[in-house]
Amino acid sequence: METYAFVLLAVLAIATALGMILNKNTVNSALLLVLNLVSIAGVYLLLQAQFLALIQILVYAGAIMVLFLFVIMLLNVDEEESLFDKFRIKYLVAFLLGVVIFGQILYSLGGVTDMLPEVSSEMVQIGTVEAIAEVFYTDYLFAFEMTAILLTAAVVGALLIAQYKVKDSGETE
Amino acid sequence: MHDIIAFLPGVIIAVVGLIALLMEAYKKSADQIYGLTIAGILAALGVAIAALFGDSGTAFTGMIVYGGVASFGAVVILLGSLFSVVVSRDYLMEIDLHRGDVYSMILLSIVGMLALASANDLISFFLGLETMSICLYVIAGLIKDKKTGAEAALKYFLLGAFATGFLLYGIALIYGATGHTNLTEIAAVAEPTLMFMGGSALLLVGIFFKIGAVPFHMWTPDVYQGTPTTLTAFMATAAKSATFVAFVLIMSRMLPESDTDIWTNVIQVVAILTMVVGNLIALAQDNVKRMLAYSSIAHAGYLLVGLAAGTPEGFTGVLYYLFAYTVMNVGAFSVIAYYERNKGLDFTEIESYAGLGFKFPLMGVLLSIFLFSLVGIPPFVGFVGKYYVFAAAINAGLIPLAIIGVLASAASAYYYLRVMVYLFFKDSHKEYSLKPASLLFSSAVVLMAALTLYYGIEPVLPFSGLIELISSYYSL
Amino acid sequence: MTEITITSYIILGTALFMLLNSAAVAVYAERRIAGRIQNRVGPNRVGPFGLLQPIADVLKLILKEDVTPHNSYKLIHTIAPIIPVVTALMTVAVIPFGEGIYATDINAGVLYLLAVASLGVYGVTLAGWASNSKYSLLGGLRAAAQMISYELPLGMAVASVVLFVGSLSVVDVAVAQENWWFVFLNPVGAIIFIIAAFAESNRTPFDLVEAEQELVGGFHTEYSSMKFGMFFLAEYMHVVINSMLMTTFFFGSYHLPFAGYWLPEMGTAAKAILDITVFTGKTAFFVFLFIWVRWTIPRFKFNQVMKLGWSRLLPLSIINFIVIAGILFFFFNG
Amino acid sequence: MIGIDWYLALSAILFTIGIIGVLIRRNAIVIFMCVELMLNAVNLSLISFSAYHGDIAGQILVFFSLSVAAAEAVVGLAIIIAIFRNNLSVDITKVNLLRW
Repeated sequence: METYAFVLLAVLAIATALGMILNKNTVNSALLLVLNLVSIAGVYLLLQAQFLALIQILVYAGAIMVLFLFVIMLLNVDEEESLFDKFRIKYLVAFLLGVVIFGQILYSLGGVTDMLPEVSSEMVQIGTVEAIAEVFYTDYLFAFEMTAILLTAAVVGALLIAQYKVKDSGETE
Repeated sequence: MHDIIAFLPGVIIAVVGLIALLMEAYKKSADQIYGLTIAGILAALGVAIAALFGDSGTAFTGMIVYGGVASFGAVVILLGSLFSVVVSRDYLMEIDLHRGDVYSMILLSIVGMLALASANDLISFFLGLETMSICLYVIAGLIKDKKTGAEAALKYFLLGAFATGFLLYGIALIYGATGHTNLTEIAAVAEPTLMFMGGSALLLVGIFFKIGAVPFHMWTPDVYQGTPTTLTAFMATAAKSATFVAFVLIMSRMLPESDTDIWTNVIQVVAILTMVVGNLIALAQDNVKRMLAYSSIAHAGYLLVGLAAGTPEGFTGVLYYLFAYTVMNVGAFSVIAYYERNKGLDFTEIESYAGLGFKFPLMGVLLSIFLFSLVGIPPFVGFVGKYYVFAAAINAGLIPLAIIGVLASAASAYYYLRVMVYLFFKDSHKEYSLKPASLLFSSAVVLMAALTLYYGIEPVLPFSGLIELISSYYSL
Repeated sequence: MTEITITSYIILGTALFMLLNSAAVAVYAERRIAGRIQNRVGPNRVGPFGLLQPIADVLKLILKEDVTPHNSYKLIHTIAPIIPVVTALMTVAVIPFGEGIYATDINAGVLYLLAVASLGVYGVTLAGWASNSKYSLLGGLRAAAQMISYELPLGMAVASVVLFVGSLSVVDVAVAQENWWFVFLNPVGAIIFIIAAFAESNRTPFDLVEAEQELVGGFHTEYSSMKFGMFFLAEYMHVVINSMLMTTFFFGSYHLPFAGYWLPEMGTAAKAILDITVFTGKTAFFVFLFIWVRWTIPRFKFNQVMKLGWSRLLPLSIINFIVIAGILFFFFNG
Repeated sequence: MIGIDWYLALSAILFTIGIIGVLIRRNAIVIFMCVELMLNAVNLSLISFSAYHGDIAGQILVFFSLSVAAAEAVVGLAIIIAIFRNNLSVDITKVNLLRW
């Protein structure tokens, strides 16, 4: 059962990821990414990380990707013409580089394949909200506070860059 | 020691940053916020200097370290920030960016830097780095009305986010190989397995990107050019110092003995590339700001030489060099900003510097001091820094590396001195009248020049102590 | 996570069936109540009291021509109406309708509700974009901005409830209200939640998304036939769902007021019937509230909506959260 | 039960797809989405490792990486809007200064 679920989700994730980078239409890419994120959230569930699976949907699919869609719609980005017409060498290089990096990662991951090939049973306990909250406000308090600064800075920064002066509104829409 | 006191400089800066935000929201004048910013940084600097002489240890359940290297890093970062902010006022006023939210952005990024420079855990390292980077993306895009600003921000952002991906994957692999994120715990269990090495490699890629080392330096010149000049100084000194201090912490605390060699080899290669490429391209630059950008790449190379040594002596040299680099580089950028303020943003071509040295001699002389120091000519702090770094490399047996470094820095004399030639020995084709610099600005620059001079001769003075102080962190 | 049994499936099936029907009932109720409020009769021809009017509406919608605009993005145009219906249906899975009467009890059920609710915005946004019409696009953009903005105060209000419960399970939230409904303990949170829920379901006074005077039909300008029907259905399903959520989080779920103090022990069947009746009654009241507000309060301007969300509700909800957390920590400590 | 290596392989594949996407696409928004995909792939690895070690630190790191992704998205999209105002295009090849 779990194997089938994993295969299904993995295939879906890879297909949507490929679809995302190959699709000409930006909105379609964004939607495929949403599907990809949701299927990865499904994989999280298989790994017993329920809290993160929900957060993944809540934050990524529900907020970040909506923001992306919002910007794409706001800017009304045109479809990219000629995805594969020009720069064939660039694609080749990109592909080779990707394959090389992939190979390296797999190679370095090779170290674990023959070790303990199962999800640890402790996982069932540690994936829950309670378990995460417990360490969140004790062991990782510093990181938590830094996140607060980070998010504040991001909001202020975004406003600083994206806002434009109202007084010379003649030239902007 | 209470956890909050251990991170007191960061806490002060964070609180001041948030107060600055609130003041901006309630329409307080930018000058008030500017004053508050300087006061906050001064307070934090005082605390950090006091902590230099205090004990060291870990806080927040091992997430950060305090005292020792971390405190010294904090001092350097805060010093760089302090000078950059002090000299920023006139320049930012000129380009209509003398605003409260800009200063609070700077303050929040300093918090990130302080966290980064005291990280004892890959999680706090990652968060500190990202807090800093995200603020810097914004700072790079501050001049958004001009194409250069927005494009610099876009380039910095896309490449930075890309690098973040690698960095995070590196952290993930290290975590996978060891099961820990705490630096010392990793060091206790780490074995040079494939996965650990792969993770280290990706982590290094991320760090090299953030310090602008050569295969990953493409963003540096454009970003430095597109950013408001005084804030470029901030990015080039404070941000780079923070990343280097974190690098030192990771190298000295996370790596098991057996792995240091492999890292050292990689860093050597990158150091050579960085020094050579940075200096060579700087030779060809006609834009002073861009030239300084490439020179800062080259300086990252010198710093990497000290890290390549991988010894306590090398780390000491790196920390000292960071201090030296901060003082002289902010100084140089400040004077450029002063010229730019008079003549508009595009006034950075070297041609236009002709004869400027005599128009306002103080600034001309000060710029010369900073440039001499950047070359590494004896009575200035730049020389002392380079001396410690290269000496550490030689003692660690990396003689070819040290030779390349010395040669590269000799080559750098050409482009630094070229600016001075224009300043003093060329006739200006136009009549320039320079606005006098404000008292605050001049005194800050004079102070930096004094520091450059003082620490240049300090090692021969009977009461010299800075280098002993730094090296004492490693003798414990 | 509790075990999923046959009972869960039966409850889930029944709940879904009831939800679909309740949307039809809500449509009928809306038209009748609107009639009363506007001093007219409302639909009363089809069947007794016009009760069969929803069926007639659905028939009419099915029989209409399904128009897809020429330059629209066909696939997304077709998928978009399904999304809000699906998200509305998914919500039911974790809502308890009575003591022990729930489809499943996820230990992060509250997060599940928020996560599913956050996906609902895609339907409206995509519909607006895929229609390739400026009215639709504006409607979709407004929807995206509005729903993201009001998710924050909504989430904070829910978080302030979770503080009392100490668990993210919706069942625990319901159980915890046996004596005191949270509206009595956390009135500010309740008000914020209600306002945010109105905004989330795009109902007046926050129906900028489909403001007729400015945007024709808003995001569904270019929709017709059953695709429009789906949006129509989804809107009322969201009204019902949001009423259920208000009931669950703030108005005692299936408990009568202060039931723990005076309600005698009862048999399982009697308790179940009572619980479901109470729950349905409260939900019906909030559906009525939705309709009542729609026909009495005028629409905000868009900048007012944004201002209300970001500079009034959000700070208020955060302050509310902090105050409650402080009180609980210092006076009740645990 | 599936071995942990399958999860890691999936993560590596997604990461690589993300890298290729960053390198071949020209639309800044899509490049940024590819970066998000990379971050996601890393998160998947972290959770797998967390499961493998039976240790919670990996999941905590994922939480922080989600926050960072959110912050990056906000700032990044603001920058993209700023560049759009200047250039009326999000095609990075039309961004003159960009020499990759």
